[in-house]
Amino acid sequence: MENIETKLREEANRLLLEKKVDVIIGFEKGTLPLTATPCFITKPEEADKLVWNNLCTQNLAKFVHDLITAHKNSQKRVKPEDRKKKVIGVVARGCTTRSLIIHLQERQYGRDEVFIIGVPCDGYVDGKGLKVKINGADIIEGSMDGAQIKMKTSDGDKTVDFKDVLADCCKTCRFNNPIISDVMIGSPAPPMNPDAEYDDVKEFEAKTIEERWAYFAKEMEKCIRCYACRQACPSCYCPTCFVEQSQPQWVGIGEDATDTQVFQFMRLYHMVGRCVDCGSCVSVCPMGVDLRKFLKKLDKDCLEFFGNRAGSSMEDMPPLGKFDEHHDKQDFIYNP
Amino acid sequence: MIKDNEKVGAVMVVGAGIAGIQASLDLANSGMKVYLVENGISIGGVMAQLDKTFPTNDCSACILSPKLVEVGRHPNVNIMTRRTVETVEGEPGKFKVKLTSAPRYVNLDKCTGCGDCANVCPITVKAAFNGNLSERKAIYRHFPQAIPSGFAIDKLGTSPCKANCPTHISVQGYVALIADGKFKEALKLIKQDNPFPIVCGRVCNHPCETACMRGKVDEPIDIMHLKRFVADLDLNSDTRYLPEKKESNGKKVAVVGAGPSGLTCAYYLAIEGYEVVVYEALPVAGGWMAVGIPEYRLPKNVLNAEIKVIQDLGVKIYLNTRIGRDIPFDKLKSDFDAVFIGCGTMKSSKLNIPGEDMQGVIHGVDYLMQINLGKQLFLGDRVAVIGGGNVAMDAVRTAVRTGSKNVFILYRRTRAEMPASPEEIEEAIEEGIEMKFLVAPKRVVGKDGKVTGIECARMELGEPDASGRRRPIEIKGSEFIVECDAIVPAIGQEADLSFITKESGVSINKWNNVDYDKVTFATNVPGVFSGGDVVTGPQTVVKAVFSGKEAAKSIDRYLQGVDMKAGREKDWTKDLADKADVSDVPKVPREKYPNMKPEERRTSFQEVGIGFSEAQAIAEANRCLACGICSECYQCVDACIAKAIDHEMKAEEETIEVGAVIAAPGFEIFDASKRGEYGYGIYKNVVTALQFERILSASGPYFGHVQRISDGKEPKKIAFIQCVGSRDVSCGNSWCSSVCCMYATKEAIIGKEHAKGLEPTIFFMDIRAHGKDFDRFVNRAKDEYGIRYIRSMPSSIKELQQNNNLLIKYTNPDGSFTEEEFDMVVLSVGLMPPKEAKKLSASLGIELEEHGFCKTQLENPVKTSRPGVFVCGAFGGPKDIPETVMEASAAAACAEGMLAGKRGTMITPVENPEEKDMRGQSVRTGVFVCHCGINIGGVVNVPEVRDFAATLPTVVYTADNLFTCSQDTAVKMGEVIKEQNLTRVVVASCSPRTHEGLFQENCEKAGLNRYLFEMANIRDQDSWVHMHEPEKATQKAKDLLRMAVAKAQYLKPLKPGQLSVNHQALIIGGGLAGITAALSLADQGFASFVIEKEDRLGGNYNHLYKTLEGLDTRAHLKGLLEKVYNNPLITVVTGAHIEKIEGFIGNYKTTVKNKDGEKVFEHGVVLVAIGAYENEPKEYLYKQNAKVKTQRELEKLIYEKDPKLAAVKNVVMIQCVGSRNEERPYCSRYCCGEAIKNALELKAADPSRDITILYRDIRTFAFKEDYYKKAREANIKFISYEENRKPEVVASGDKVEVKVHDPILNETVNLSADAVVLSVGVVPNPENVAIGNMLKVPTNQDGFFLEAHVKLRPVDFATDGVFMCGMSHSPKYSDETVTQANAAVSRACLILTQDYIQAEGKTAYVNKERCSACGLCEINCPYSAISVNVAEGCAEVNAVLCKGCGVCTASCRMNAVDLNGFNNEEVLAQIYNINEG
Amino acid sequence: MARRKFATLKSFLNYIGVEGDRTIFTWVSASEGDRWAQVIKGATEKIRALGPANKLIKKIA
Amino acid sequence: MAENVANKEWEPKFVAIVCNWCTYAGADLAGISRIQYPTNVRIIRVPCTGRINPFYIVKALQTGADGVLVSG
Repeated sequence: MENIETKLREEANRLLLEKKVDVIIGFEKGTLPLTATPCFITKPEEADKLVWNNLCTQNLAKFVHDLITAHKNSQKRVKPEDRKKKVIGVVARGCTTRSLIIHLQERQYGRDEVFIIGVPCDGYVDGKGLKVKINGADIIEGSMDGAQIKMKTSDGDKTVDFKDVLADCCKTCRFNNPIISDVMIGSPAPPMNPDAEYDDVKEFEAKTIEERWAYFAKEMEKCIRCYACRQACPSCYCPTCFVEQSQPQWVGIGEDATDTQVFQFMRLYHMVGRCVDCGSCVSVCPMGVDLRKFLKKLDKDCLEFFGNRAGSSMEDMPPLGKFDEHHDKQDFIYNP
Repeated sequence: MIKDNEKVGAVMVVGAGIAGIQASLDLANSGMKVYLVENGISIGGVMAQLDKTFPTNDCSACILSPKLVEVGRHPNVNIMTRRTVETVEGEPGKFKVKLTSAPRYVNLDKCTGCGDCANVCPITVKAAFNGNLSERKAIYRHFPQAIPSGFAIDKLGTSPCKANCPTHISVQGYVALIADGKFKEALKLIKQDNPFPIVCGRVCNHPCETACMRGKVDEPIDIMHLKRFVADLDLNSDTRYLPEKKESNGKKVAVVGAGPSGLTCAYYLAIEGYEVVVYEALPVAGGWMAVGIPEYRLPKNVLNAEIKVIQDLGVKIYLNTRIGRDIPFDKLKSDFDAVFIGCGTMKSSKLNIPGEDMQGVIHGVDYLMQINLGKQLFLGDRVAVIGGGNVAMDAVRTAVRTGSKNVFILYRRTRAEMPASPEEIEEAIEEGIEMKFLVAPKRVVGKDGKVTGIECARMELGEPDASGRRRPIEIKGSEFIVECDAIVPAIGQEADLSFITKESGVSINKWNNVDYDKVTFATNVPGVFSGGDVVTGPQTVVKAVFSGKEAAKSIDRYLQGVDMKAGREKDWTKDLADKADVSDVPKVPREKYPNMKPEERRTSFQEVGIGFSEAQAIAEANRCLACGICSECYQCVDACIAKAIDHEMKAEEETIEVGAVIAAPGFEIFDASKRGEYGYGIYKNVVTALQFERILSASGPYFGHVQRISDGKEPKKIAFIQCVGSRDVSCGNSWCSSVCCMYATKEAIIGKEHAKGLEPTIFFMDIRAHGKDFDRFVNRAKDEYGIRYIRSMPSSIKELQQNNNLLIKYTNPDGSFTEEEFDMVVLSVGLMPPKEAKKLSASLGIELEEHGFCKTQLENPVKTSRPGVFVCGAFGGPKDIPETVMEASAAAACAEGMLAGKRGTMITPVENPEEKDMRGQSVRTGVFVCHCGINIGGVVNVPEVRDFAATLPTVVYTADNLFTCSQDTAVKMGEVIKEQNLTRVVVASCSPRTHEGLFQENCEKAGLNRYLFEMANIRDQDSWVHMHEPEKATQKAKDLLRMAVAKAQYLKPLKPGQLSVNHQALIIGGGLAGITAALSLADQGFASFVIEKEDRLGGNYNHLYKTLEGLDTRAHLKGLLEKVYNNPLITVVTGAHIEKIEGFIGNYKTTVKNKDGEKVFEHGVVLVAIGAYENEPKEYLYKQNAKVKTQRELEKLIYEKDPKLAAVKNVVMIQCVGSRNEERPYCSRYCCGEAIKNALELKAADPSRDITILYRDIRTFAFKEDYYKKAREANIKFISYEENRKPEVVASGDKVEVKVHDPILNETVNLSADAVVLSVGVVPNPENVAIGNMLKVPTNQDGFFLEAHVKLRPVDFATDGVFMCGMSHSPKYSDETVTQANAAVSRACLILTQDYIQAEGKTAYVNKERCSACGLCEINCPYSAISVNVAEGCAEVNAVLCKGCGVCTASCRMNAVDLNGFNNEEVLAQIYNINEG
Repeated sequence: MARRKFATLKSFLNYIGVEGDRTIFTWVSASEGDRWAQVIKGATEKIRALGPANKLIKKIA
Repeated sequence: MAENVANKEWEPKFVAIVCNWCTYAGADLAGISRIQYPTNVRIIRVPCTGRINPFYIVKALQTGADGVLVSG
């Protein structure tokens, strides 16, 4: 890991020096122990701030989109011929590149506007899971030591196996290496356990419909509609989210439980063919809503119905942008 | 020559199938007035009967319906149904067309198409629209979506029974109603014309039966007794039928005589609201019916019951009141407003022989009267009755019943001449009465003043007299005496007119009858009318009834001050429905009418006839042949609340001026019964392909369920037999029908989709899949559907008796026979010239070609032999829908080209008032709820729905209407909109698909934006489908209305965008297609730029010398090029390359580069005519051996008369080189014809040449088949090969050798050849993709351009403003290219003729703030109407291209795109309002 | 495209507990009046069998 | 009114969102042919099934429809 970080810093430094990119989005060490936070580096000398480890949680594609959108908005007042292009470098693991591919498919920016610094990934630490493992103690200091996490906590020294606090999405990750990149740092990471990716979904599908509804209702009851999930999600980039639209108002803004259900349902549904299972929404949810249970179902259906995995190939079209008469499943159509 | 300014800007299109419809739309949409003339009752032609269309299997109705609706609503198209063209006079540019129309009997302006009429119609006939596999009524429309949507009545003329009945009752009508079990209705119908059914059901002389057509088959219908049956039912029912009486009008009429004429007159006058008083001298009412007709024929009680109905209507009858004696005639005249004299002939005529005053002579009239008035009278044992009429019969039979033993008739002629009704005579003979014929009384013999006998003379028959009967002549010296006790002379009656005073002025003629007008029954004195026997001399009851009825009409008119005669004379002998061939009608014996036994009758006055039972009556009524089709029972008139039915409509003639005529009468299908060996019409399970098409159709006779005719079971094995009536000289049809191979394949596929277990087999000679994507379709049929194709023509079919299966015998390739059993056989019947082709060609003044189709010009297949008259569709030769549509557009273009200067001169522009300003207005909704007669109101509680509407938010006005679509309601709606200041209008009625436009126009006319209108469909989707659940239907109507009102709140006034149009065209490609298009555009007055890549124009056409049909193409091309270069409207750029195309419909900018530099052209449309290339073969030693050539190379040698050719003796041609293979799985269409053309030419030059053509299927479609036949006759050999067993070409010395497997010999043959000629086929232009990308138009999987719709929009692209023609579309012959080029011009003119393009109102729009420019809308839009503006970072809608489908809106997660007319707020408002509150 | 949307929507609704038979997708062509009637009969029965809807429904105050 | 409804046996009510050119026309045809079917459906006409936002279906369910039929 150290080796990758060194190479990453060298590469970032070079890219900024050679003005190949205007900014690099990566991770730096967080202010809290055992965290890493996204950072924006515009000067070569800042490259040494960059870290790459199992504490890097967020999907940086979200920031790529934000930066480019902000830039484009700022350029709107400039005459077209005087507009400047901004190239954004991004440190990207597998799921990040999938999100980037989705952005590119959805024409959010050009391929030449983003420079992808690919990095291998063996998963990240589920912060909430770690906290549970140490019985809610506050971490005062901590470090990764091989496959173990060593901590000084309010409850004394603790050691936790990394594999025990691996985020759910990482455990069954199929794409833990970048799908596309302009430069690749380090050698590919060994595979995770993708064969089990839908085990959870299958188990849920096997439940009775009333059990499923009860679970959905219970999970949605937790939601406080803080919209953190939406803010974290790289696929949630609508200029005005439907919940904030009027004429018509799609979802009530009051306390009504069904409004929350409908909000969550539709936000989730917007992820058909667009969720890369990066886990960002899950990791930021303050209430611990089990969003992944539902997102993974959409992913599974999309694969089973249309043979599509979100953002898995640059050649793909958005799955809801086409129709395949010969291969799509038709059995949902009712014949009296 | 007609000068341009004298031309007429209108075109008549004859025939309203898809060809006629397309031509009409193209013409009307580019400013021409169109008269669309159709023989039938609705438009759509054969296409409307089809289930699906190949090769896409699109539903035919779905794609046709929008066209039907468009043409049906087009303000510039006048649809004229049931019309026939009689003559076309004048010159091109100004023709006078004479038309005749057959009446429809339904007023289309009033008919709402509800179908209530058909429900009550008792006449059922085979539905030709369904291939005679189902039934329809005499009032009908072919299919529910028919245009015009109104019904029509089929009449073959007046049925003879009705015509021959003196009262002209709709006899067929009440017979049909009886057959239908509608006895009350039958009685009512009878009573419309005759108030005496009880009488006439017993004692009528029934001339109806004499005329009955059934009499030609076996025996006439027993009409009289059927009448008695319904009359008796009424007689015995608790509530007798009493006609509705009009309100009293205060006028009084006197009737003299209570006989049939007087009472009839009284009856009809009473109904009309008159006060009628009848004076009768006798002590009983009924006149002769009461006192003349004996009890056993007409019992007094039933007669009185019949008369009671008349009294119940308010008619007063004063008995024992003799006018003249008790009341002076002149007093009647002064006391009453009118007088009717119907006193009859109650005096007997005298024999005027000696001894007539002796005792024992009693005249028939007196005799019967006395008996009937109750007197006991015994005449003695021997009674002679003299005469042969009904009175004589009555007298003689009465005498029998009063106890006389020996009673006989003396008649001076024979039985054949007896005027008495045959059954009377028959019954008399049954009762033992002797008839002495050819004897005439000379003298009464008596003793003591008492009769003892009568002296008679014998007679013989001479020449016919005035009555048509042979005159009896006395035989001299033949006198003899007949002994008898009494003599009853019954030879005639006369009137007693002594009461008519001289002063009255009523004229009496020499026969002592009142003088009268034969139509009005008026006498010479105003206000005095007369009828019945008193004016005619003794006649029948029905005749008297007729006169009374007619007199009543006259009296009514007289007293209302209306002309008494107008429109009343009618020649009933004309237009009789008596011409039908009845030879095939199976015999069914007449129901035996039950009588009392003769032995019982002799002693009794009890009624002889017992009357039919109900079952008998129905059975007898069912024998009716319905020879008039419509029975004129008038049930439809009663059922029609809109009052649309008018049985009095008459044939009319009209003359219309037009500038050009387009003939599009279509085709006839071959009558399969002419190929007797296939058993069509005999074997039940043998059907034609068109019948099978209907069987497959969801709206067909079996609702799409594939089933056999014999037992309704689903078939398993089904055989299609191709070429029935095509390629068959034995039935005179040498041509190929072009479409059968494909439709059979389609029907096999669809059949299999409907019935999974189906195993179709197609027996064929060649599979002719020569159209675009056809081979792929056939391959799918074989590979995916497993449809079996057998190259063999069955020689015979036998039906197996036990299961109605069919045994087909066919030959195998090796000559052996196979017999195979099938459950069903479908005959792929060919296309024939239309039945009326000969007459039509004479009317239009055009020539037919040898097969009977329209003769067309080789240079331009839509031109006929007469300038100004064009042809399109199958009339010019059998062809498929896309070719038909192309021809229709091409014909339109040619007609328009002639009349371009008159464009827009005859159309009716629509002018609307200024729209009211809506700013600051609150929403004020008006709701109109429609009853639709009883269609809605009969199920849904309309007033309740209306009151409910008043409770809904924003609703300020509500109303309910009987017919919201009627003209008066439209006016009312307009007034209400203004008065109530409505800002929204909601109509709850029928379907917006049919009526939205109409109501929107109402709004527009009242100054309300048309998009502020909304509909709730409470008929088609409510009252009609929930007829038995009125409460729930009412609830549903409320819900639908609430939803509509909720949506209406959010509607926005829309202003469709307008876009100016550049009137020039860019034509890419200067081949035959391009230059034809340029010239055609120039004819229309439009400039064009022809961009050609090569250095010269002409393209592939440069390489052609002659067509198969013999056109000198070099001369043709030369002529075209001269015209092109001399036309100032055409700019040609050669050696040019298109750099870029910017813009869209109406406004394009194209940059073209050639050696002279770059040029920019501005234009409104683009025609893509970039052609295709000849395939360059890699196989068969081409380019390796000089003996191997292409057809094109051979053609050059032939026509350039190359001397090298002389040595070429043995020629082998190989077809399908590079076509129909894996790489190019399509047919190149023209290679078969080209090969045969060259082969024939070689053979003609040197008959000793040995020519062999190796082929897979010979595809000489339509008339090209004749050349194939000619080639075989010229001994050109044809050997077929399979794709997987291709021939081999090997060099062998100075020759080449071709090895091929001969399937007939079943061995490989070696053909030594001096020349091997390859038919190399066509490859698409490799530039198609690049050009397509510039224009944003797609290519298909083979690389040819993809049209908007393969059937109905063959030259359009889905993107508006871009068109294609020629081989860039698909491989085709040169004449087809010409047609397509003209078609493309016609389509382009729809745009070029407009100053502005009007966009759809209901288009998509983008909320820029919400858009993230993800482009999903752009990918999804089928019309390239929305795209992302990258610089702006959001999507933009091109409102002109947008068709308002809304696909973009639902694909947008951001909800940034929305759709006018169906926006999110509007749809959600509906969703939110499914439930109350 | 529409089909793909509906396929996933139906499946997803069912997954969260809204019975699949409450969302029915089909096609009826312009010439298939009878099929429409059959569809409505079938749909009514399917939905009837599920009983009144009780999930996701917003109670109106 | 409400009482009446409560007394009656429950009847499902569902929304059909249908395409103007195909299903709506087919439904009209059912009417023209007088083919009877249950009254439980309320039709909403849209130009094309492509216009149907999945949100509509969810909103219909939220509004209380017992089911939603989409037909192209």
